[in-house]
Amino acid sequence: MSMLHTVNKSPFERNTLVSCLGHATAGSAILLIEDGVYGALEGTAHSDLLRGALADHSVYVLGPDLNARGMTDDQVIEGVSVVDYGGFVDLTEKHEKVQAWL
Amino acid sequence: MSMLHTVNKSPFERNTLVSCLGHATAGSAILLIEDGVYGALEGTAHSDLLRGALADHSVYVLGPDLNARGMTDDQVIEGVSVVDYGGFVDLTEKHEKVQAWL
Amino acid sequence: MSEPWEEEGPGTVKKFMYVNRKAPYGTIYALESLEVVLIAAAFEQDVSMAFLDDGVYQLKKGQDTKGIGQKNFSPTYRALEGYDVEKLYVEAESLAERGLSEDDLLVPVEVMSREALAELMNEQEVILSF
Amino acid sequence: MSEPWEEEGPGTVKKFMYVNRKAPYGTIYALESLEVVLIAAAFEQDVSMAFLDDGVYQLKKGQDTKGIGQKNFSPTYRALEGYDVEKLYVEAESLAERGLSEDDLLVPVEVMSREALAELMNEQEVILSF
Amino acid sequence: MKYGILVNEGPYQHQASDTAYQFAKAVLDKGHELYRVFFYHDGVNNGTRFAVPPQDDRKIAELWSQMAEAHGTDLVVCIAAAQRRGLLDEGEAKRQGKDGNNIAPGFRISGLGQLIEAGIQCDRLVVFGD
Amino acid sequence: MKYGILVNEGPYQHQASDTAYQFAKAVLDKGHELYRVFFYHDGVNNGTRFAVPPQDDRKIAELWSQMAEAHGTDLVVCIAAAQRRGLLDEGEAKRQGKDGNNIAPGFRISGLGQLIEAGIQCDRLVVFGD
Repeated sequence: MSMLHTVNKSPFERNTLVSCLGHATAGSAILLIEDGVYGALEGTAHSDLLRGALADHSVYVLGPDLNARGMTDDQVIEGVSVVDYGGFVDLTEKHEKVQAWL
Repeated sequence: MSMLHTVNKSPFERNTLVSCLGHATAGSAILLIEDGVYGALEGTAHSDLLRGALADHSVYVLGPDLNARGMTDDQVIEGVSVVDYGGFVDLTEKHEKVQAWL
Repeated sequence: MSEPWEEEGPGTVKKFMYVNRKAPYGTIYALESLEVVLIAAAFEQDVSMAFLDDGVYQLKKGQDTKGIGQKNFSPTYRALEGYDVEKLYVEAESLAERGLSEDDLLVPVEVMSREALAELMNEQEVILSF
Repeated sequence: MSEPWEEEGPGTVKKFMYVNRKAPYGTIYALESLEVVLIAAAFEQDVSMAFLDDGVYQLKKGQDTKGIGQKNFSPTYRALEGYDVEKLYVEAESLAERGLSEDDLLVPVEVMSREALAELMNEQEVILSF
Repeated sequence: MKYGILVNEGPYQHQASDTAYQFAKAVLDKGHELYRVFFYHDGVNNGTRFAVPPQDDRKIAELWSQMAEAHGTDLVVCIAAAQRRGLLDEGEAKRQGKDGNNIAPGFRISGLGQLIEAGIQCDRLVVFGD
Repeated sequence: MKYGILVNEGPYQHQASDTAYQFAKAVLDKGHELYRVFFYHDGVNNGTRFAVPPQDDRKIAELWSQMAEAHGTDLVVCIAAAQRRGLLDEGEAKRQGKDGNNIAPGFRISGLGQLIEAGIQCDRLVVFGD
């Protein structure tokens, strides 16, 4: 069974992204939402963290949250897919369960 | 002028203790309250962080918060002083201003 | 002996996991999560609780909340067994980082590695986090 | 030219610093902090705003909130000058960690080192954090 | 597919209820069934009809109420969490001897069992919080 | 010495208002003057008289009300934050066309200027939040 993990906090502020990545089994998907989208950006002190996760996980970022924060799709780490709320729903449909890392 | 810094979050969960220590100038005081008290404990992965701060700062921890969480005074890093709410007030009196690291 | 609801076939009994990652008292999540688990017990589901990150602090022995004016709800963890909530999983790495061992905990639990806990999470059908 | 309140002696004009450490939109602190600053301007105090840690994201250019259903309040930072709030300090280390530079910010600011900002905080009389 | 949603935070302070609302809308737009939205912890504060947000801001409680009106969405506020935080309907106000109530149209107050039931009945339960 | 206190979070969800209350009590016990407690952000929810916490839990709004009654403590709820979150007094309810109000005794609703004024007038302003 495959899992979708959501992370909604900045990796600069909290340990949730690190904790999520430490517990996400290979093949599970990760979606960054709200302040979690900062974790998807290229060129930050935490970019390597997420880049490393791309080997074992499909990683997504919520576009509306990205744009709200003044970031565009081309600032996202290569290999991370941008989705909208409909895409978020599709991801929850595709994966049997969702774990929110709050 | 000397400053009292308060930190109310666990160093395992958030970056506030690190940020506080990065900005507290020599001679300022640091008081750990609420979930911040975990940062004052001996034998954790973050103990060295606070131990290092003792050279330049007086560090205090709120006893009632410590006890609520099942910790006793003797589990606190050597050099950290335990205070009660009255002691908290005294610290704010002694230092000209208070900065809460929220 | 199997209980009647276990024979009602798939869909009736689901694997519920309550994930506890937050320290007690600083926020209400630990207490209100426990309130959910107590109610959930009546629904005869396959319930487990996971304690990781600062959530392991919820189970620390010797909590004394008189000084902060809040109620000490930690004895409730001991009452869980009476509600047939018996699967309490605690992450070994989270304990170690905090200098805690199984002896520091107020209830019997199963300590397991991060890897094993991750696998267990993967087997759940409903994961509730607060 | 000195303003009349500056001659009323000590105690009348205090150094107020508003410390912004949180990202916008995920929580309301950035917006409601700005609302305090706008009101504070009428009190003719010595006001400054510090942006550090995720607070630097508040000043990121190009915010477009249509997709999340919230109001884009970032233009308000540009209005601060009209309220005589002109001291906006941004921490260089916080920008660098986030791969940002002064060009990414929507208002003119003074970028300074963590050390210099720490000294500046030390000189304040009232520090408000949200 | 049948969806349940859990909202752990109040409106405005955290983005959780905004995201939950946008997600709920997308669930409905895609033709899925939205079985229930359960409001727990400070999430109960989404259900107040007393809020008067600024003209140019979104009206979160009203948005939920409109969803309930348009789609028959079941918006359930946890009774225990609501009692702690002061959200009342007419029946609760009477029982508790309070002189008024503040629940918004389309919301109802009920027990935590409604959350567990959503977990059992729904294909997916999605949690939004801090 | 003259103290001001700022409370940024609502009751129960975060410990902030508990700590602020204990601190305020200690300020009074030591014979200092408590000039004002200002409730901002979700802090406004401390001022509801509709809350009915469990029998064995502390009654946070009542504790504040009792402090105001016993010591004349000025408990000020920010009007803008209160409007967003649904805390009303009689005058506000009338102005906004709402059919009731929920403010607890001893609290009053006023503007953010009251916070700035506390910063100017007090020797110390202490902030409690998340």
